[in-house]
Amino acid sequence: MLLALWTNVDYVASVVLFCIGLYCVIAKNNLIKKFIGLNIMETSVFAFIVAMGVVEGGTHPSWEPAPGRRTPTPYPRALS
Amino acid sequence: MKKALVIVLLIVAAVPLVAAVAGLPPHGSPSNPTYTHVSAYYLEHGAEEAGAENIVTDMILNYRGFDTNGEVTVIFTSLAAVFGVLLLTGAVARKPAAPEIPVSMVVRFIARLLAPFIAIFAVYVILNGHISPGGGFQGGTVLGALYITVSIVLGRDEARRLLPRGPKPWLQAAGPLTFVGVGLLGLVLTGYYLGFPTTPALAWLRTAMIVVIEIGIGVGGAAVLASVYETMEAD
Amino acid sequence: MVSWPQWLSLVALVPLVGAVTTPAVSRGRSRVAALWALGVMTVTSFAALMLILRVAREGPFSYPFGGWKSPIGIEFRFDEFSASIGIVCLVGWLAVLYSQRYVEHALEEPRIPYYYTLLLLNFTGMIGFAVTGDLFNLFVFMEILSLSSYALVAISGERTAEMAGFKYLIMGAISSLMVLFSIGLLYASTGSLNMADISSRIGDGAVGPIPLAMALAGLTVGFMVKAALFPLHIWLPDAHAIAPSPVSAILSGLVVKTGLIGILRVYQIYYGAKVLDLSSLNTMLVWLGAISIVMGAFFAIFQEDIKMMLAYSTISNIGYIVMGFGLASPYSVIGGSVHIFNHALIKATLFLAAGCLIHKTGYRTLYDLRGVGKAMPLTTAALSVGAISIVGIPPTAGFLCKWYIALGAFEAGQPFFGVALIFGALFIFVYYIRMVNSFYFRQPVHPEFLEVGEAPASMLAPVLILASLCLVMGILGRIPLSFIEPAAHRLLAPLGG
Amino acid sequence: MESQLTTSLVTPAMFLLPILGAIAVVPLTRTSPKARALGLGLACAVTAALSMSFIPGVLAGKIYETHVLRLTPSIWMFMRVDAMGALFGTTISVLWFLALVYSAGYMADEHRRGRYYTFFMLALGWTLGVAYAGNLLTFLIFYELFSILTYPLVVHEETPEAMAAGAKYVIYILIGGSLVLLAVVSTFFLAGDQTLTATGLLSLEKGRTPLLAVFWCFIVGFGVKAALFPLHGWVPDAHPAAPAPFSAVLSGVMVAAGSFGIMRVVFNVFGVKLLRELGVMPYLAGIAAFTVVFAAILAVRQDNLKRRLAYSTISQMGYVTLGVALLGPLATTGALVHIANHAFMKGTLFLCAGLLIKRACVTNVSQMNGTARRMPWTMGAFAIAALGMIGTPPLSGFVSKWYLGLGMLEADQPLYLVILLGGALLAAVYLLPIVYVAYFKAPPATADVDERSEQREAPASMLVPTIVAASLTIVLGLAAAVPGLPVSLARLTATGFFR
Repeated sequence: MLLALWTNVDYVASVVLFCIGLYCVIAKNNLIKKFIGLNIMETSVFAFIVAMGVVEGGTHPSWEPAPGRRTPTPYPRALS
Repeated sequence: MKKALVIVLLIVAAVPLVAAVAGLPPHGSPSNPTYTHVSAYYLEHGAEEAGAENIVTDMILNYRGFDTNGEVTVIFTSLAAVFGVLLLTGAVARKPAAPEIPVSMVVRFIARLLAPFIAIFAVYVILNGHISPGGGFQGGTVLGALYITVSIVLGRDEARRLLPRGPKPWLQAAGPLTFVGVGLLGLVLTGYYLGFPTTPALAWLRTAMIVVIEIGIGVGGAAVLASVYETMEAD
Repeated sequence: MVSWPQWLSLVALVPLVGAVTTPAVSRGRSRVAALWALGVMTVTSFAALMLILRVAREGPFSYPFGGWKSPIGIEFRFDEFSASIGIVCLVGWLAVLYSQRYVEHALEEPRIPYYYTLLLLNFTGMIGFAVTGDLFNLFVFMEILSLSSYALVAISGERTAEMAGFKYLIMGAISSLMVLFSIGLLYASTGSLNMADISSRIGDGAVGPIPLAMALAGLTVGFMVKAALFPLHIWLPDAHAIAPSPVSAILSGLVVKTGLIGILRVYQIYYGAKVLDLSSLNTMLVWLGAISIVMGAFFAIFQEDIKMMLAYSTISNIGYIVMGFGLASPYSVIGGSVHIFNHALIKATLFLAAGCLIHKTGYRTLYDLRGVGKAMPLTTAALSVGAISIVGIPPTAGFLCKWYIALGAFEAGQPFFGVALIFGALFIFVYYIRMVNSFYFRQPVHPEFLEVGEAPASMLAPVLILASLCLVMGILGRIPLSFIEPAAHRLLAPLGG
Repeated sequence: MESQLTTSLVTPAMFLLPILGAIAVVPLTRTSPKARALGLGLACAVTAALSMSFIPGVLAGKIYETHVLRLTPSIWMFMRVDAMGALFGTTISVLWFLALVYSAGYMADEHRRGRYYTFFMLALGWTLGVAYAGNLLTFLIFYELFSILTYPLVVHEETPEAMAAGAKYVIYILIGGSLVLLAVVSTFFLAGDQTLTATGLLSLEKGRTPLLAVFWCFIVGFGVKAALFPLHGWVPDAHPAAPAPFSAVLSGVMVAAGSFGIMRVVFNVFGVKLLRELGVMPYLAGIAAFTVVFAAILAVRQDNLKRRLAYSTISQMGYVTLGVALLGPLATTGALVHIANHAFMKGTLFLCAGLLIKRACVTNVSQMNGTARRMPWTMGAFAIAALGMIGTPPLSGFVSKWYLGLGMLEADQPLYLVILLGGALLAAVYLLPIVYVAYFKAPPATADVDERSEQREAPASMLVPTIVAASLTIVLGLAAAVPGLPVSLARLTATGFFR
């Protein structure tokens, strides 16, 4: 189990980020902080998907397109 | 009390997630299904059948082009959302603008000096997307940033001239529209929406279609970014 | 004509193109935007009709984008559950027609073209979500749908609307990310994004069960938020009550159903794969469904605001459907699937009719609306038909779901849930009888609106069409039922049912 | 006698006609009340004539059936006219016709007449649907429809009391309706079919427990409508609140629809044989017997006339259920006949009560002193119906009680005979004093009564239906043996069930 965790430490990092983001969204009352939390969560998921693309010894980028190419524009509405 | 509950909730969420990622195939191993199944096909055939030398671009615009078509629409949706919710009402629009903070001469000069170079770089990024990292999204962001810079440094009216009112709504929709246009061209040529001709004789057309999409995404992205900035600045 | 393959791509593309061009075409003229949107919806409805005719004739079929075969590229797959786009088009068309007069009153002029843009994007999202066969594509359409829904809730620009939209946004964004994370888990485990392909690949047994179970949990919870199942329903009442009425009709009638279609898709992946025993998930869904029925109905009783009441009743009805899915017997799945369709009709009737009342009188609480039955007899009659139908008085549309899901509960050997379902409906009736009482049998508190008269024809016609469909679909219920039946049996076939 | 099946297209017409009539006259409401009254009366009369037209065929052993509509593969609507249905349906349509004619006078100065007439006719359509339903689902559909869509009639007065009564009515009826739905679903699940047959649908294969559960669901569900103790709570409130002609049909046939439902369940769903094996009927009989006595005792204490009559209805419907529960041919005959006879007797009483309210402003028994002097015809009709209710020979009430009594002896349950007689005695206690004070007490000589004492008998439009209903009480008693009248149909039914 621990060994598996260590091999997949990149994924684990994204899970940790995901939880930090979730904490911000749930626990903070400030709307801006909530948004930052959402962004952290979003980034963590992108990191997770990008991490899947890493291959040892690989040179050329060949991963799935992460939706990270979206501009962060979905969410500026409520920032105002 | 609330904090304790939240922490319990987080632990409840985190433990199975960690267990799940630990159970995934090992990170970075070349025998992962992520490489052996579909990606292998892309890597093998991408360069010759898809029309762009950069396989990422192949994937985004050709193999899974419809996803990108959707993503572009998501961007447009966010624009429409901003406009729909924040759009100036008559009363607010007539409100006198806040006094402008004077910008120093040096900054103005440098902004004017750099603007054409930024624009050229943006065009380069957009057009080069099919052979090297880059493409419409990135180039469009650079263009949008240029607009924001101009708007901040040289004033709103100066910036408005870059994005004239007439074609503005068409430019904002440029991403989805060029996508659909190229997709329909593909439909005519190959019988499938977003189909790219596969014969070697038509390879130039394939590349041209990809470049057109990149330009559309770039222009559309820039216009969206600029308009959103404009609206939010006014709010 | 019917089997022309391009209908399947066009059905999502037409509203998409229509949406992005609406601001450019209308140039701020709201009348033009309305007509444009109506035209777009007409074309889309025609495409949807062709697809439904084809699936009825030939069974499921798919469309590969760019000509790439299924795991390589993206495919649209149209099965019987996808036929829910028919109701999206129907209710959507009527809501657009209805909007024309409603929004000119309720929204400021410059917003109106963007209102139609968002509406069409919303339909694009729902249609794409229902027809896609690719998991990531599903997510993309879900994003289009969610973003436009948040914006439509907040579109009036008022403070309360923005807060409701914000709450919706937070919940929706978390759920979207959960879904995306789960899609990532599935992709990491199988290397594929095509649903059918994932299903067959996880069936091979090469993947450990924990990531699969986690992906299942993430997808289910994510879609449960979208579907507003208890206890994840907290965003719904505000959002649905505060949005403009045609938007409420769409959100309540259609958008929440997207979450349910999502749950069906999850079932299609996992039932087919037979890697996990889903009975504990099903038990949970059945219980949550039962609690939703009771909670939704219970809270609805105490609402004074008519739209708030309708919003809570949506939660109850989602409970029915989820319970139907969770019972996992042929009858109950058929009943649940058909109620997706029927509830959309009924709830759209109710919200649009309530919108007429609000539009004409300016009041929205039951107290203020007392005696309105005399002033607007057709609208209130439509509301009453909707109420009778949603309570499930035979032979209206709402009855079929009660009958089939209760029968399914017996079939699944859990008669208790059949009892809960039937008695949950009683609660629902309590608040509809309050509504009917205040419309017809109480003295008006605002006598001045007795002269207001009916809403304009373009608003009244959709309400009446939908109300008569509530009655007709009860009598013609066999059409959607026999249509859904093969799909339900195919879904449950791996269970050995 | 072998029953033969005949397809008939007239069957759906019988329930469609009033419904279409009700819808068609809606536009006439504002323009021409006369045309409306005429149209509705015609629709109702034709319906009654159609109902009667089935009786000769039914007596000859025919069963008319029509497949109306297949809603879904497992839900279909199916109409069927057998002797039991024909008996109930004819009773309904005749009483409704009388009440409709009466309404023309009674409702003349009331508000929202359009709504009243529309729902009144709709209710006729639904109730006939119940009588002629050929399967459980059709039965359920019409049962729920007439339960819900009579709500506007119950609360017609829109007074706070009417609203409260309406709320009570709806809650009771809906809980009952839900139980019936549950039971119908379970029956369909257990039997795989839902057509009502002479021998019953269910069998013991599925085990006792589910059958018992289904049975009690049905009984409780229909018992609410049939006002079985302790489910009778809505009856005493709903009747005084409703307009008198509607009270008459509510008490006369709509409460009886619950008893009719119980009969359908007992004979057509479970079947006599199965119920004997299950051994539940003695419990039902006990409840029914208790209802008879209990409601009659309560009736004695009521001062409000319509409320007293409502309690009387509860008590009389107890007889019907008791007759069914004894599971014997004679008792069943008695129960069926009593449904028809009670309808006309109770109809007469409520119509009279309405006349008293309209013409003499009398709502309570204590105000009735000397009313017979001002309204001799009304009180005459009242007296006849009251005597019938008590079971005085040769009035119709006697016939049904005679059969019930014979049935009790046949079932070897003399204890119930005591209850039967006790109920009749109590009926005398709560009805005869009214007749007595009306005839033999002097009218109060207070000032405010004087101006109204000018008002004598009601106009003919109200008086004639009342008198016709009262004379039917006599006819059904004197001519009980004539074929085509309730007794013949009921005997035919009973022999069918107890072959």
